[in-house]
Amino acid sequence: MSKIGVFICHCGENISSTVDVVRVAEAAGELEGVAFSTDYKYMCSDPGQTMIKQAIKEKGLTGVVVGSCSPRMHEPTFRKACKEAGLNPFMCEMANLREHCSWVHDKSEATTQKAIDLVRTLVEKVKLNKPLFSIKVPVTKTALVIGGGIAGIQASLDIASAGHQVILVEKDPSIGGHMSQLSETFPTLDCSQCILTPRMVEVAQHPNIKLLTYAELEKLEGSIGSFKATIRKKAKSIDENLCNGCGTCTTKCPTKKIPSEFNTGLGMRTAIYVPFPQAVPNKPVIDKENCSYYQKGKCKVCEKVCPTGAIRFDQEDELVEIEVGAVVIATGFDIMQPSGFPEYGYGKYKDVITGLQFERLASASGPTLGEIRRPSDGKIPEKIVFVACAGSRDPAKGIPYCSKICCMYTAKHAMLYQHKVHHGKSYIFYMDIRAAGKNYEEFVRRAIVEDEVNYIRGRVSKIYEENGKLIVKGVDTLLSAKPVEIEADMVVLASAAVANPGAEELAQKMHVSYDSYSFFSEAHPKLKPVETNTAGIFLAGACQAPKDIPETVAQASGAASKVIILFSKDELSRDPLIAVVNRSPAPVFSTCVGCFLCASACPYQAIGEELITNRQGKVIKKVAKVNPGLCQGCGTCVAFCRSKSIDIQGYSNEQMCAEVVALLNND
Amino acid sequence: MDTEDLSVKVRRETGVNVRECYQCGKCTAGCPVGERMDLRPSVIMRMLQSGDYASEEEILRSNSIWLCLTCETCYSRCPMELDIPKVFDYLREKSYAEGKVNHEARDIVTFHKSFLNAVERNGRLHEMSLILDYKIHSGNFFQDVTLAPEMYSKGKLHLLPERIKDRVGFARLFKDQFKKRKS
Amino acid sequence: MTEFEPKIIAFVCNWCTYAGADLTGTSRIKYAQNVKIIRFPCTGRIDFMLLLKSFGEGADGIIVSGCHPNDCHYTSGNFHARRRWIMFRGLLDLLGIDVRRIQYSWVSAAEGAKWADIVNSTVNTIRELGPYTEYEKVAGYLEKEANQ
Amino acid sequence: MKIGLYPGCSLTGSSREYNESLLAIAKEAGIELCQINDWNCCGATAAHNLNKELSLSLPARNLALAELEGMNELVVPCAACFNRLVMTQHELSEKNDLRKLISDKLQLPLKNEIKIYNVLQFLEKHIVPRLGQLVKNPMAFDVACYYGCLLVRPQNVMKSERFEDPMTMDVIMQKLGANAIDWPFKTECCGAGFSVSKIEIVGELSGKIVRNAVDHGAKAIVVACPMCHSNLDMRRPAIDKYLNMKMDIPVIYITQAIALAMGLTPHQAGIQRHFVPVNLPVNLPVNR
Repeated sequence: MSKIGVFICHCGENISSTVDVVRVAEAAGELEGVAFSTDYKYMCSDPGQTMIKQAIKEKGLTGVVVGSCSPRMHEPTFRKACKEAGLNPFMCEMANLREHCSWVHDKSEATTQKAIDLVRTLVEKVKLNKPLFSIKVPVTKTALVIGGGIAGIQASLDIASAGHQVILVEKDPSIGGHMSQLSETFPTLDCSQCILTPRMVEVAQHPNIKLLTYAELEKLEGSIGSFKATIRKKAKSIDENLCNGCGTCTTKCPTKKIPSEFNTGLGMRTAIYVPFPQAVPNKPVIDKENCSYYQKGKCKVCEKVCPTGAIRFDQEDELVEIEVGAVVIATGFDIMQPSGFPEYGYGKYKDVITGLQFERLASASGPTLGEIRRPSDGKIPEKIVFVACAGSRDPAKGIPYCSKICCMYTAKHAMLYQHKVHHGKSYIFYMDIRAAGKNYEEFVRRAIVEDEVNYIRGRVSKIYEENGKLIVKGVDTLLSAKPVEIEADMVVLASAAVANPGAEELAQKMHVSYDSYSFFSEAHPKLKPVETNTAGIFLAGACQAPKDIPETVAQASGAASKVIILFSKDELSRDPLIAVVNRSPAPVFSTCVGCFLCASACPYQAIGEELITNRQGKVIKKVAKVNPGLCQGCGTCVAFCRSKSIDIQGYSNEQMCAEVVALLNND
Repeated sequence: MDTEDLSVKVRRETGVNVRECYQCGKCTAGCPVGERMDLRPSVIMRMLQSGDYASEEEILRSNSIWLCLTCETCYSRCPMELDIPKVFDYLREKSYAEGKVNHEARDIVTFHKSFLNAVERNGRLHEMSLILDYKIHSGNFFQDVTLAPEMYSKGKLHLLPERIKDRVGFARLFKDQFKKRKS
Repeated sequence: MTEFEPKIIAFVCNWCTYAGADLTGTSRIKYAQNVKIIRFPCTGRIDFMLLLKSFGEGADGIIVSGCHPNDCHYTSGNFHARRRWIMFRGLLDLLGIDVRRIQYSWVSAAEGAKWADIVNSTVNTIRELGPYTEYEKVAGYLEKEANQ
Repeated sequence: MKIGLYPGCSLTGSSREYNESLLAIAKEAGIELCQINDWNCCGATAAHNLNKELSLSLPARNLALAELEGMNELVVPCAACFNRLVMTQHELSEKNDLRKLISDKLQLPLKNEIKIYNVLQFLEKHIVPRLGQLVKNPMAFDVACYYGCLLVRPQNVMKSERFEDPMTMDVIMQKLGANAIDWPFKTECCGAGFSVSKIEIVGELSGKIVRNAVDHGAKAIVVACPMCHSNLDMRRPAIDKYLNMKMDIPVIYITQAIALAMGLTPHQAGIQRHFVPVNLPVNLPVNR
């Protein structure tokens, strides 16, 4: 005979304001098998938990139902409390009276009645709960970091420095990401590459980091502590061990007119190429789409000139399988092409460029060696206009959210321009200046006051060319919306930061969730900003939402520390909510008939077969058997089983039925 | 007296919620007559948001609502896809109905009236009578004195109006409408 | 007489729809009290015996909701669920249960508003369909048999 | 082939050459355009400025009459009329009760399902496919195709993808052998309804358009809207006053361009009715 304790939480006023908690507690007290029932202001608080522990000890409770917030919030808390009171934690269940009741209904009889129903349902379930013991899984102390931008670099270095193995996967030929493309960085104006390249080299030289460039994640299986990742190493068409990075091939390659991705199309590269001089690794790859050998079948110049004979035209993509205990996603962001705004003339007028393109113009390693020269004729622009929110905060043609970094980099761009072109005039059309960050506001003020950048509050409606000038039709909303027309030599559009094109696909490969903009979702907006809702997979940087460098680095270290905490244990205990095949005494042994439909349905290949033998060792029955290490407890097998021989601990048919019956019979 | 905010009326009549406007000013920036307006489109949107009676009066008495050419440039570029021309149509109708038309817009409104008179008379527009009617009501007798004869000589003006047959049915469209408002 | 208040039971997966329904709460979006949630690890776990049982126990309508296709926390549970649901629909016809009494949907952890909409629309649908009494009739008949 | 035609007031008067040239090329292409019987004025700018109900009922009457005659395709050459008719159809299709109300007032049934074409859509569908054999006299020179507002905006109702940089007219002119220049004023406003009441505004707005076209080397401006035409052509004195220089670039309707390319005489195309003399850098067939 079960003795259930029911504990109803007011959650301050969150529940009690619409649910009559006292009545719920009373009603629960009258249920068969309930030995104790009460309500309290904050069950999750210390006194609240003590109350539960005492009741367990004094009343000798065999099960506990806490009617409070969502189990996704506090299930661990209360199960821990039960454990400390000597009750098996899996004998504790929660009725969700807040998210699923008090917060979604108005104060009424029906709301209280629903709360009572929910509690009764869980009471009936808990009666059928069985003590369970968590499963131990060994932790593979190797981390997989996806993406070699500053986020991935920082995370890798931190994890590696803590003495763990790291496999860093980067889809491009070199690590460095967007940061390596930037000129100077706000608010300190120190050169981006000067602070980044040492880190890149450190990654390359770190004994604990294995770097896989020009590679992408193909598949991810398993779970926290023991993932199995399959990585596709795209064919570089060179033997990395032989190549010494002398660069002869890249200088001799006859195909020289390919727009360089690194220089955002403002510069050209060859078909066999290293993205940029400071690339890590500093070894070339052959871009098959543009290589005349791969396309037309002749050339092979690189092969002829290579002193070490490292060129491998016959090289093919390679799939490598690796065991890892944790994953850090650091795949970064992308720039929205402003072609969706025909009124701005991007793509039509050469001298209308994006912010990222301006970074390359301003960068010492860029196509103009850091001189601000306009793409059309290489002239130095006398008048330059920056357009903020060119895509951001624009539900009609762009994205509704704020890209966060534009206000700062635009201020920086104007500043750099003024420093490089002293007599030049710069204008920034903006809606709001969002400079919340250490020394950010000061930075913007400096641009306005000292560098005399002209900030005009208003959006630009049209940009068109007239006798070699770009006419920018804007407005000054602070001068009773006075129309402003500027004859500019160059226009820079602060194009929006958006998720990477491949983000959704990647998320689905890893079973982590993503938002409507295809950014990866954190497990909790405030309290779990670096976790995903899949245990063992963490987030770093702009793959979660637009971020600047300091934030990205901070989050990367945060993700790294989460991984290190995970690796501080040799084994993890996992919830034992897994499938089991029933067993019964001879001569039946099990109702399982060995059809193995379950095995065919199992997404984890967790179901094998077991041979039952008699004393003589003769096989008399073949039944299904679940491998607790592999089973994740989805229960698909249970729904498939025709003889009802396989069941999920904690979600058994019996328990589910009891819930259904309890929930529906409230009169 | 009517205490309902003009913005509420606007929303009911046009479906446009002026609160969605975040004052980027793109409408004004692209407006072909923005320069000449006393209250520019974005300013009018802001004043509607304020819900302040004085501002609402100012809007209805403004020159801007009549200067608007309904070229729809603002609407086509508005990041919030707010149908400003539709709002202006409503404001014009209201301003006219309440006799609050700005004096500088007299000529424009006179022209519109003359136009509708001409249409009401014949069912189709007779440009000759339109011009005459307009001249009489606007008092700009000498405007385009050379134009009309030249048009005539090029066969672009008819002396006598074309008229539609179903005059009765057509008249119904004007009945207890625009005449009543005029009184 | 008082308006018919449908009894609706919702079988939802723990990872997407349960979390989505939590978000409905955190966003304070209101919906009808008629729907009560039972939590499952995955829609793939949902055994259609339970759906029949629910009708047997007096449910007027059922919601089954899980992760969007491809977003399943367990890779493919929701696909299995969908496939079996298609088969099950045929069975419902045989049993004479109006298919509209079961609302099958995807709600992700980010779709709090969508959950509220689904609940309310289902409640309205079931209101139109009226109470599900067929089973009770049969049950009543069986009792009579037994008593004789 | 028989297609409905709503000429609108200006095509019977100030811009009759538009009508004449349109009918002429339709005839050449073997297409019969038949006017809606007893059509009325669409109300133009005046109605939607002063009186919402009229701005709907006036166009609606024409739609109803067209339905009465069993037309399912209707060509509306005047961009202004086209805009009013399409806007009306759009609004009435969204608000069914309003449709009923108007229909009662008209005492005419109104299904509101007729397909409305502007001149460019009509040309694309019925004339362009036949152009191949019909072009006898290529318009081999630079032209600026000017669309104005009403053919492209509002884009959600007009279903125009390239509302900032439309190409339909350009494509047609290319087919006639012309070189359609790429210029930024294609869809700027010419001053539209102010041609009588605010001439100086028309002078400024149209002036900018004309200057930009000339700066880009255009030898003629091609239009598809009577209001644009009268503003750019008839109001040339105001334009010259604003630019304070004499502009002699001619303004022709797309239909006139096609007519001339088909080898029709300038007179058949109604060229003689223009205020700005039309001297094109091609030899046109002499009047018969």
